[in-house]
Amino acid sequence: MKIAYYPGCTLKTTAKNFETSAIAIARELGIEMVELPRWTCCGTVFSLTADDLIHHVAPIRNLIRVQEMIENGQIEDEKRVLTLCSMCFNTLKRSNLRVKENTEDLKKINDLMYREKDYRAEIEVIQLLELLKEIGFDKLKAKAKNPLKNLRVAPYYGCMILRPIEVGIDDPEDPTIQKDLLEALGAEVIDNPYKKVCCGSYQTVNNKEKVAELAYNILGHAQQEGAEAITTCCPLCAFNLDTRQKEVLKNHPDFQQMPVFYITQLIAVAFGLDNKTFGFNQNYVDPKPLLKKKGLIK
Amino acid sequence: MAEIKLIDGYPEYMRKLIEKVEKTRSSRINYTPPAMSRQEQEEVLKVHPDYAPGGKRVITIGPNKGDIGPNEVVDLLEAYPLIDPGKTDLSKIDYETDILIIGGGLAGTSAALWANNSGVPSDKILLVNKLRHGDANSIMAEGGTQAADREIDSVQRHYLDTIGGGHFANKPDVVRALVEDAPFIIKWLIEMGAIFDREENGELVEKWGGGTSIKRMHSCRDYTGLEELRVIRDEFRNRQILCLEQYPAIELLTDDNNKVTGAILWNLETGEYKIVRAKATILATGGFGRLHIRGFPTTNHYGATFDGPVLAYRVGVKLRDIDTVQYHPTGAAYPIQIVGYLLTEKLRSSGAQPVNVDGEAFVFPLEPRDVEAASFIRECYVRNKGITTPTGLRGIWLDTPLIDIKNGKGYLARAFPGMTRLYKRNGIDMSKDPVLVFPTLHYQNGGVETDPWGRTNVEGLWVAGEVSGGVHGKNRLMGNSTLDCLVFGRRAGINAAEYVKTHTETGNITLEHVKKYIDMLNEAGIKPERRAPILLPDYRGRAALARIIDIF
Amino acid sequence: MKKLVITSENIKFLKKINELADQDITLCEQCGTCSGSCPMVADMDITPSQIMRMVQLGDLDVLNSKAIWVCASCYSCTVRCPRNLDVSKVAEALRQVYLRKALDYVEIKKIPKYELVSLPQIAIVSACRKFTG
Amino acid sequence: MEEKTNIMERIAEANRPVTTGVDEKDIKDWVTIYIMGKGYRVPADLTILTAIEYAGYRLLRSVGCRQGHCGACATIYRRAGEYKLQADLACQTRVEDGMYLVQIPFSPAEKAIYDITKEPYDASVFIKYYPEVARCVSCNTCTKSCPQDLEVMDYVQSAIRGDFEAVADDSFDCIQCGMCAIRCPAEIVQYHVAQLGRRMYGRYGLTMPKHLKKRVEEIEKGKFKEAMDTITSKSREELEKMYAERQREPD
Repeated sequence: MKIAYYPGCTLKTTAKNFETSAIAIARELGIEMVELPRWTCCGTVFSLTADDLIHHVAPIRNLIRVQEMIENGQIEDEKRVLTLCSMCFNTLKRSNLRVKENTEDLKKINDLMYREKDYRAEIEVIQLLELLKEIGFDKLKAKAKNPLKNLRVAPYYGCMILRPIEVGIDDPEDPTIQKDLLEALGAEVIDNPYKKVCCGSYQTVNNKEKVAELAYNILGHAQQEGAEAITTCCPLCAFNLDTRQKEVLKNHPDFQQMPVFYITQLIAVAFGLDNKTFGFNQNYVDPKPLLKKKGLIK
Repeated sequence: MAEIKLIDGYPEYMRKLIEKVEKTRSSRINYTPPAMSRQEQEEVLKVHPDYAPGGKRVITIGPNKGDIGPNEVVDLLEAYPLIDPGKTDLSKIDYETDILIIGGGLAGTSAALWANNSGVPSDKILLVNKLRHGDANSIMAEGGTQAADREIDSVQRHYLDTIGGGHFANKPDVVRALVEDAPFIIKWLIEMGAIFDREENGELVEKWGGGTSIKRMHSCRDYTGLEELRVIRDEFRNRQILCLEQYPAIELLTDDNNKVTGAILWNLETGEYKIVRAKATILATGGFGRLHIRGFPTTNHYGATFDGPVLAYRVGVKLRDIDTVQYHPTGAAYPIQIVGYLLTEKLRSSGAQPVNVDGEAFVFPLEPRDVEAASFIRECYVRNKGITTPTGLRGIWLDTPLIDIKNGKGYLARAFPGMTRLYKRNGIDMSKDPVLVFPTLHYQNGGVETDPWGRTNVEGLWVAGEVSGGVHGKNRLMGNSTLDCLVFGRRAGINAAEYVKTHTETGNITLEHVKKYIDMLNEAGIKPERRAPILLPDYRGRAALARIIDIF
Repeated sequence: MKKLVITSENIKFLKKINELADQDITLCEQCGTCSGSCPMVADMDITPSQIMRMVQLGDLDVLNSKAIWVCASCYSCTVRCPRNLDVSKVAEALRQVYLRKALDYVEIKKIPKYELVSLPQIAIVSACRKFTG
Repeated sequence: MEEKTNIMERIAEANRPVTTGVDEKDIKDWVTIYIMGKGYRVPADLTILTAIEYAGYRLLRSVGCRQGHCGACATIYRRAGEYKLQADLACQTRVEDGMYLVQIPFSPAEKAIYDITKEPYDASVFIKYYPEVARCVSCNTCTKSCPQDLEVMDYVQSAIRGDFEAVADDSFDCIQCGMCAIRCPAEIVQYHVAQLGRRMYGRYGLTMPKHLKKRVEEIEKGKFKEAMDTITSKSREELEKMYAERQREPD
């Protein structure tokens, strides 16, 4: 099945490994992710003020691209667009909801973009985990030639796929979607009380010490519970939890570094896919030693 | 607001004429008229504006006394200065620099970069521009830059093509420098980040140019000069070399030994003059299209007014080959608002054919420019086979739809985005319809005589680019102008840098040469009615001009 | 504690924030759930519930608080407010009041280049959205 | 002889409106335009640039190549009865009746300083030098205001994600007139961003052509020295003969 796919900027650079692994596992599951032509940055954060429409132009413009893909018959899933990045997902979905609920806003945005066809507010924005759940974790289990046996993983959800409630893909207080998925793949899933506590997000730009502290809490608690690795589906969470371990180590010299996976990387490992699809060279903390130790990769 | 009814950009009667072109097109796809023999060329050149009588006269004063030049050029050589040397205060020096470069096109900009590469610090180089940095004919060069870099090509072949195209009047040592440096220049531009057209395999696209015997034209779509200039100007700005804009030079300065020691600049907006003292001065002021020699329209920049040679002549430099003017065969002739616009030779080298009113291909499309231009004039005004526009201009068709037929659909739009855009604005799709062309004043073949390092016969003064003479002889080939600028800009920059290292003393600044020149003008009985340099042409409406009161 | 006299200016300010945030901030009963849920509260000069209180009173001093900039829009407060108020929208409204004066809270041009190249676009774009006017 | 002089006079006469300014008696159709608010009656088939000159202005700025290559004459205008603000080049746009216009003589913008030879070919280079690209809201105002009809917003977006080839390709025809930067609500200087992208792509994204490199080395080693010594010492007659006999490469 062909589905429209919105990558987002970071998936083309520092989180390329997220994209590569996602495309590979999707293909394995019979899904072809067709990238939107001429997509633009979604803005990464949903604009929260009532009168500010200009910042919804970017999300809506991208949804118009999806609409065009459907009209041109480029995709088979005729109502949805797939996202990987949590922030893109949140921003696109919330803007979409806003114009679906408010036709006045939709009209204004359409007017402003007079060179585009009008957006009809018929598209739905989904996140990869939702799609995987829809396919069925049992199907994923069946594909897992290389089950993640003995791997103790703590899923990290962050904020943007859980909150606010109207966009969340799971229970905002006790999400389990990653746990269910990882268990299906044979991993030993560790519950981390910090799984839905913010990583500090964009504060990493102007307040990296604070972000490192938050990362220390999240990672430290996971370790206390016995986790050997973390999973995420947000490139900003990944950056804050993975790359910022450098700063964590500086402030806490006895901190044990731990790998942070995109969930898709671990799925690709479980599926026994080609090494090239993992993209581990882009991970800050090298996950290969752990996976080798567990006999999951050569 | 009555307007003529246009069908896809053309009036009805021209539409009818286009049908004739369409009718013969299929028979012309595989037919090219043969190139002319020497005799045929000489015959047709009689209607070339350079050779048709009445356009030139003898220069009566200065180093080239006795030579002939176009009337418009001689007018400016025999003109009085803008300043009164007796009343100009030279006591306060506004800018003290090692190297002063006048003109910021390809030549001036590359001179600055190479002077800097050669060790002159960026705050000891001053580039001054009449308008903005980059306002130059360079930026308008469409077709390409020649360089003999292909395995089967050679520098001596490039040399022969250039000398032949220049009617064997070229100065051999400078042509040698031109062709020998050419591949290096292309390589340098690529290293600076210029994007030349590439083949699928990454090798350079090499195209035909008129008068060349082999494909050696390197292009950047039809924005070659723009791309080259953008890149080196960006590099110039990264080096933070000093730069003044809207500051034309209105006179050079000399010391007691007639060595050039700087220039007087004029703030185009406030009218205030500034004094620059320099150890070396590089003149890179470009050409003279805006003199509209013989009443021709021009492809040239607004500022192409022959300022450089006017100033240099007063300090005693020798000019050469000033009698010939290059008319580009294919200037736009319709519609009126784009008359004179350059339609690059690359159109013809990509397959577009010149066609007369009967739909006949009447000339080999890639004759040297003067021959090609003369044959268009003959077709329009001797054989009366031109097409007359609603405003009374005559032209011949350039059958551009052939380009897509020969190279594949969409090629024209991709390879010539600038021109496609221009015609589209005027309702014409040049991939479907031919366009009307007529020769347009394009290039100053001659200029200030120089050696291979840009040195003139006056100490302290270098020249580079269109302002110079000798390298192109009596007629420049396509792709040799941007090359000229880059080669001799570089050489002048390097040489001037070497000079200032050994000549550390700064000379005094005087206007003695101007005083002497005024005396010469007086002696020759020339009345003080003309003043030069003119700096800019004047296109103000006559109705408005007639009622102007000059108060401020 | 300073004495506050409610003026028309204070009322205007409350009204403005109510409009920008699309909330009726007067509904806040100061239960403190938001402050308890906030992962950034330790770094704030005033707590989220204090922000709400100040806005209720139309106290313009809230604009000078560090707290509104420390908020990372994680929506922890949003999902827990018993009054269904969205404190993250209030914080954004306050930030916008500042940024719309063409002021920047973070000057991105002053971030060292080695920092800029180390950050993912997602961080820079969101910081631009949240911190530049 | 006389006939040939005559031809030149006929050509000069036919070109007079474009070489020495328009004369009223040449004009049939007129329109009224408003230059900075002042109304002028001008010939209908002039460009904005020539119409401004016709009206009596001697241009010292906002004029350059006059043929759409240099970007000096950026002009903004509104047509009668329209609310949309248009941006175009004065030299490339015909006047229309009721047009309100002003030229933009200069675009204030800071260009980043970098050394292209030392810059790693990394996607982050755009954010390194022009972090404000991250402020793009995809409003498309830049694209709408581009007189070259470039997809400006697309290349800014490509810059955010570090796609050098797309930046270079989409921005290639940029004449740096500055209209995008003047109108951008995110205050990005698009044309400088594009220049950085093109130079990076030209230097690192494309390969150095092998034959070019080889030829430069050959010249440096003096491979052509002898041939050049010979040909430069030839007499005019010899050269003429060689020229007449030279082989043209087959098409």
